Amino acid sequence: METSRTGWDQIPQINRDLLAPLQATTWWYVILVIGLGAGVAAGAGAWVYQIETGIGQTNLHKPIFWASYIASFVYWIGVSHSGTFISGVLRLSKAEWRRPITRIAELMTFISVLIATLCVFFHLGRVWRWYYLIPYPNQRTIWPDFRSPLMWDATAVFTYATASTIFLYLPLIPDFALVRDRVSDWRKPIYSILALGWRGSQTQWRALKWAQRIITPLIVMVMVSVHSIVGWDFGMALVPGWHTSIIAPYFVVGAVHSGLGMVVIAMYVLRRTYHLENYIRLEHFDKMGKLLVVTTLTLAYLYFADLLTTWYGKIPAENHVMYSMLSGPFAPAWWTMITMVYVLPLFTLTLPAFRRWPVGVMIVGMLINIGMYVERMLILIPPLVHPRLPYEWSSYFPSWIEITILIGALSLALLLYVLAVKFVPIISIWEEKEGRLHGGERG
Amino acid sequence: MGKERWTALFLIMFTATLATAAGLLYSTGSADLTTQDRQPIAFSHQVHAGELNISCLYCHRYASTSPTAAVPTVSLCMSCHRSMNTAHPEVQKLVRYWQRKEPIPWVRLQRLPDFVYFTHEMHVKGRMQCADCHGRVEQMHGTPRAPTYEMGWCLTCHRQREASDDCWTCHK
Amino acid sequence: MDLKRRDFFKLIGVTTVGSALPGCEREAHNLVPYLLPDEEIIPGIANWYASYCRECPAGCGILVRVMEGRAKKIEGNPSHPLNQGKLCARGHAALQDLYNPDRLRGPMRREGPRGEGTFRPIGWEEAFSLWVSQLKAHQNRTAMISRPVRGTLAEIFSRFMKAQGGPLVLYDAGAAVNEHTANRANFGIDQWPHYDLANSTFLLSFGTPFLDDWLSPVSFGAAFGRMRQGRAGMRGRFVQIEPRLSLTAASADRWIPIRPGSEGLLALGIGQLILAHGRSQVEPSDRRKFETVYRSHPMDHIVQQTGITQDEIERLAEEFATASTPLALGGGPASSYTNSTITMQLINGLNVLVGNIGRPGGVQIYDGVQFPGNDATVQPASEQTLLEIAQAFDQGRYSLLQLYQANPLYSLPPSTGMARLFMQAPFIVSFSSYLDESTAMSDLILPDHAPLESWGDHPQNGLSGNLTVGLGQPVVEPLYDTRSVGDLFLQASHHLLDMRQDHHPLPAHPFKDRLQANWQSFLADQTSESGDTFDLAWTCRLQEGGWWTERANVQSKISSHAPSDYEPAAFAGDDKEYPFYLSLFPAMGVGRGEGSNRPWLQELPDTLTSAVWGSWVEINPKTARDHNLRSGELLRITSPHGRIEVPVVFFPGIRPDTIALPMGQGHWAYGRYATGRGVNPMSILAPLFDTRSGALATGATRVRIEGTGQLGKLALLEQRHEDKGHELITIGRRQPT
Amino acid sequence: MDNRTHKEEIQGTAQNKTGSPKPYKWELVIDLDRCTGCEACVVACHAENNVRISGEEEAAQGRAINWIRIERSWEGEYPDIKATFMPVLCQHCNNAPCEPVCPVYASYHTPDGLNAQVYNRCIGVRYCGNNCPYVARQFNWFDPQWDAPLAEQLNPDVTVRMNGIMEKCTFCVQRIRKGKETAHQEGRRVRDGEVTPACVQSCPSSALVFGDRNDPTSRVAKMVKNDRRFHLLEDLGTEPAITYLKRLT
Repeated sequence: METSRTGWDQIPQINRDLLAPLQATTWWYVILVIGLGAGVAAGAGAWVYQIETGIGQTNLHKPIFWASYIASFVYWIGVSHSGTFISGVLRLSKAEWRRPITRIAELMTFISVLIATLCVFFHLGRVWRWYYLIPYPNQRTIWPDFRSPLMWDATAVFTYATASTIFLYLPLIPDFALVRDRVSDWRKPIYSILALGWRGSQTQWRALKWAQRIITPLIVMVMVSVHSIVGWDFGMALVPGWHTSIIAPYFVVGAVHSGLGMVVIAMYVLRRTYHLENYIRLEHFDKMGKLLVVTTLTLAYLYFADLLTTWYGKIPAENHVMYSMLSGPFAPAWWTMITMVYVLPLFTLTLPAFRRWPVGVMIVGMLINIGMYVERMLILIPPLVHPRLPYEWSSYFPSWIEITILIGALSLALLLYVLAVKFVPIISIWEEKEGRLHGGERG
Repeated sequence: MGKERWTALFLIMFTATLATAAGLLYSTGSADLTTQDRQPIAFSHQVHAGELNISCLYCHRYASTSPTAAVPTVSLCMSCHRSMNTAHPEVQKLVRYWQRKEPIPWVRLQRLPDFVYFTHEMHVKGRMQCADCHGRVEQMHGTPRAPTYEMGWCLTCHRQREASDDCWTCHK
Repeated sequence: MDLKRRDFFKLIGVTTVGSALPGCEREAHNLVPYLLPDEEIIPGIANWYASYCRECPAGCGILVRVMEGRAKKIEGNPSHPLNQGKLCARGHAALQDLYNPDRLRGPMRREGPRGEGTFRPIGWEEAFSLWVSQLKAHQNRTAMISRPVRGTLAEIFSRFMKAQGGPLVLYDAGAAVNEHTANRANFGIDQWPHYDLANSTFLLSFGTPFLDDWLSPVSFGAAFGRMRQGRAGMRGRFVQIEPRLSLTAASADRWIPIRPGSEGLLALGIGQLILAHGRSQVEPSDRRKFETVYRSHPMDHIVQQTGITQDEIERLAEEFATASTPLALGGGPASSYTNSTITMQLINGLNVLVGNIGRPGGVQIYDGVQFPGNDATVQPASEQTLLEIAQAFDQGRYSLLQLYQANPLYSLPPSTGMARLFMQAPFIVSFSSYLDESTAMSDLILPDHAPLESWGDHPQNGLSGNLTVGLGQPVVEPLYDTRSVGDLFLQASHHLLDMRQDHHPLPAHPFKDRLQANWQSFLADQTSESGDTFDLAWTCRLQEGGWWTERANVQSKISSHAPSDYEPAAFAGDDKEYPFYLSLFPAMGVGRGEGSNRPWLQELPDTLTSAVWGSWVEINPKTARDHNLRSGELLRITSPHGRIEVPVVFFPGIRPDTIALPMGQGHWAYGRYATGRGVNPMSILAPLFDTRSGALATGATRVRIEGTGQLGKLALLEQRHEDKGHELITIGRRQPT
Repeated sequence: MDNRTHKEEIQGTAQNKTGSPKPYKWELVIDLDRCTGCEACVVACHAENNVRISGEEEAAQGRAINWIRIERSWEGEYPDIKATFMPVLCQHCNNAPCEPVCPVYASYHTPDGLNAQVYNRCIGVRYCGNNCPYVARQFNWFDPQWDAPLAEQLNPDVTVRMNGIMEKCTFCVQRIRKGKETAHQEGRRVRDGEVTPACVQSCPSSALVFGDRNDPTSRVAKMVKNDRRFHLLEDLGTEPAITYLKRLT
């Protein structure tokens, strides 16, 4: 009773706080958008140039046929696992504290899947023939080859994209309705369309709840399958260092790892910018910190298992790959990766005090993401550099075109996110209220 | 009421676009869509192959021995037209080419992409009629427009006749 | 009725090119039919024309695939006895001579100062009359340097020059002059014997690069294949002796890194042992002479000089003497010193000692085919002969220089002062197809047709074991406004006739008629062709690409003279200041520079280093470590005569006291693919020559090396830089059973 | 009935006098004891198959395209050092790792047991390149260029590969095609030695031998029984169509 009355009193406050971003626009916001826009433009330009002149603008060469673009694809797919994991898994496990951060994460999922798909297109040699990948009836009566892991991948990513869009959209409906009723300018029609005539009636609520109950377990399954398949792109290949059965679970956990890291960053930034201290509370950083410790340990375990097997097996081809990382030319990158992804998180996030220090957690999140990106590169490059016929051994570092395009992709991701913040309530208002009112029995 | 109309309109538009997209995708291929170019001489297959009933292989004589059927040499045209129908303005064009010792720049209509290997020899020897692919030219005025030699079009025939449908039979 | 086929080719060119270009959409839209039907040409059907390869003096038989008037592919002529249907990399690349973008399109005349390389295109009438006037002006004061030619063209050249009054020098940097001189000394022959590799059971090769570029690499390659695996239950053994493990040595069973210049001594030592063990097969009459020569140096001296242990030498002697059909060959590095002719004689002597002259699997000597332009007068000359010509120009004895596809300015070291000739010669006429270094210095250029556009014949100069005359016909119409050098010479001699009443002038027929006439008289003598009319015979010869017999009748008895006394090799630069031997070898494909304007050959990876498109220096890894050099680092190589900088390649197959460089790069003219690429090692060679033959001693210069610290530019196809991963690929070898 | 034989002859399965009902199975034998590393095969291949001229820059980047390359490996230390040569080209594996991974069927297996690459189908995902343990697959990083008039030499039977697609050795399929057409017209099977790829044809020492493995009388069928035989990376189970014969000493 007590809580509930106070709960009711808070509602206007909540509305005011959480709708604030949609109403006011500051000058630095505009600058930020312009800056990111420039980044995107640069990337686009570079991409057009690459298509015009040839994929040779990259530093790829025989036998390194895959590199930074595919690594980025894997990375972004990884990031996309944040949303599905946090809201999906936490919803399933009815973790109450998830409420303020689900939206942040789901938005991230939605955007990074788009970027990941984009990376595939950067990579294609004849991107203008991309539609050969679609299984559509054609007069040639030729179909894609579903024996190829890439087709599994295409299917999985497509499913994942659609699913996560729905997953993002469902809980948005009541909030869109809320906004629709609050705004009076040109945005009103848009919101009213998006709100699908939400009135908040009992039936509508029940429908929404049902929909969520159905989609949530599904999306979690899709999430696991997607990154397993991404892992299998490598695992199915003969390439020494790729051809291991542990790669699928390893990829999934790795994805969640970087995903959580990314969410932590977003949490911190949004909290600072929009003064959401009483929504995104220290408790959340603490919980995220704990989650990160879990993923770190799991990931470390899988990685160790893989290393040990390779080391003990002493299969020459695989040994060369491993030692090129432990002590060879890739050692600097590898040790940086180890420190950023495993060592630092473990030594910081295990301290309760540290977990309640947002800046610190945010920084660790950044380190993890940088580390994981390096790790993606290390999964690709060293094995490809050491094919079984040593005559072709080689080396690789991305070219300026590659870097520009990838920075463009990153800016695009950020830009979309920044714009989204202006458009959707960044914290699920109704879920927040729900949580405050009922302590989430319904949740 | 008005709302429903809008929804209906929207649905129609939506399906229409989908259909168009699908159709476009379906038909994408190596289609040679060059339109009827004007030939330097208004040669008529109807007259030669139809009325005069000259066999295709008389002029396109390499069709049975070579991958390319080839257009007849000017001297071959002249072998008849030195005497025949010399008054005709188009024939006089021909004669002028001959006197200038210039080959006739016929406009190419039957074209295949460079990555396709096609040999007339095997098809003619495979008991196929010219008309099977080139249509009934003896009934066509001017230069016959070929069917757009789509891969699907070739495949249909290959499958009917149980000829090889291995990619490397026709792709090089 | 006489539309030139050439015009037609011009027209149809549009379509052929168009359809070939990438992005298949941009096809040429016009079909150009023949004006006159040409029985030879069916659109879409390939014609095959027989000819012979003019890329090197060997003259393999080739078949050229021609479609719609364009040469598409060259293949070996299976019925030709020399190459038996096989063809080497350079032979294939002849197409890129025909279609080379840098070929000269027509006659040109120099503008501006000589050496600046600015030329003005002129008409043939002007060009020809200018040339003739020069010939008249420089009567009896003309010299001609040509690439080695044989057959009718050779006959025309020599007779023309005889009439004009002046020497004709046939020069090719690759012509094995020392070996040739030695053969003349030992066996008194001017044409090559047939080295019957295929049937020998033990091959003792002193550096002979018979699988790289020696005499006829294709025929030797075929023979090598048969020697190894061609005989049931019998696999010939093969030992290669040279300071650097060459491509040929890579195929040997054993490679013996001998000290440069001491090859002769080793041969001497082996002969000594053979004589000592009473295994020699020479007649008692000659025996004495052989013993005096081969016993002239004590064994310990030999061991100390060659750096080869006595056991090793005895083992070699044992293997060589006891083999059923042994064969000793000498050439390449062993033939690149001041004492090489004698070395070659000593090696020939080994063959005489074991009595394999005229035997199967041995050295088979026979009389060459009786054909015009196949006599002693058309033997390649040495570098020294060229320098004598140059001196004659200095002294004003000669004043008109004619160049035919020879490039002495590039292939002779600057230290020899060859450049002076090109500075001082009052007038230089070149018939080359490219603006190579020498042609760029000329005053008048009358470009010849490409080989594939022109007639020619090639009486085989030994080697194949058959009597062979190759016959070459134009397989495509000339692309450009060029003229057959044969026609030019015949015409010119006609113009000069009035002032000549002397020795048998040449009639003014076109070259083809002359050639045909030669063949008519030649075939008339051949019993094989008697009966059928010449026209029939001629067509058959054209179709087959020449004339050849089953086997030449090999002389079993030949009086072979003993080698001359051994003399040690002389080197430029003392071994304190210049501690390293310098060993030059013709680069894969580009050879001594003739091939460096062919993209295919530039891109042909050197098999041992996988290097393409450039020069490098090969160093023993140990030496490199001692001088702490990185792989790929620019190395400064200094000789008494100059200095060059070349990127380092670690090469485990070379003596630590020797460094090796490929020839063929470092052109400063000769087209877009060759110019300004790599370095020309000739630029640091000393003017040292073989004492007997006068051939340039390319191995007689000593050098010192120092690292420069900065990385050089060199593309290696083998990308592995860290020396790891050997265990990954286990090709494995099997000990012979 | 008539059509059946038509089809079967084209696929080389005619029941005719020469008899064998099997399809063709093209294989290559490389005798390392004969190979001298002269690389005639390399240029022959370039000339026959319109292989691009990569130029120095691309070669330096590891992008030079050679359908056949000769791998040299050193064994031992100076002075007892040996160099061995091994021609490496597409092994036309019977169980090819590059085939199933292609999402668009650009890489597939022909009825003759050839490992085909259909250029106009390829979209350049390059998975096949990664998955080929022999690094035999070559990628076109740019459009090829020939300074005029070098393009006059291009072989009309082989298409020119554009920027962005994978290419590799085809065993000179254009020659095989021609051979089969002739045989088909004469109602017989392709004779041994009637079809030879450019590399085999040029090889001076006859280290390369090509033929139909399913024709028991062919040289290849006999040579693969040689006791010096081995396959490259045999333990991967790719079942290459190329058999190497070990070098002696």
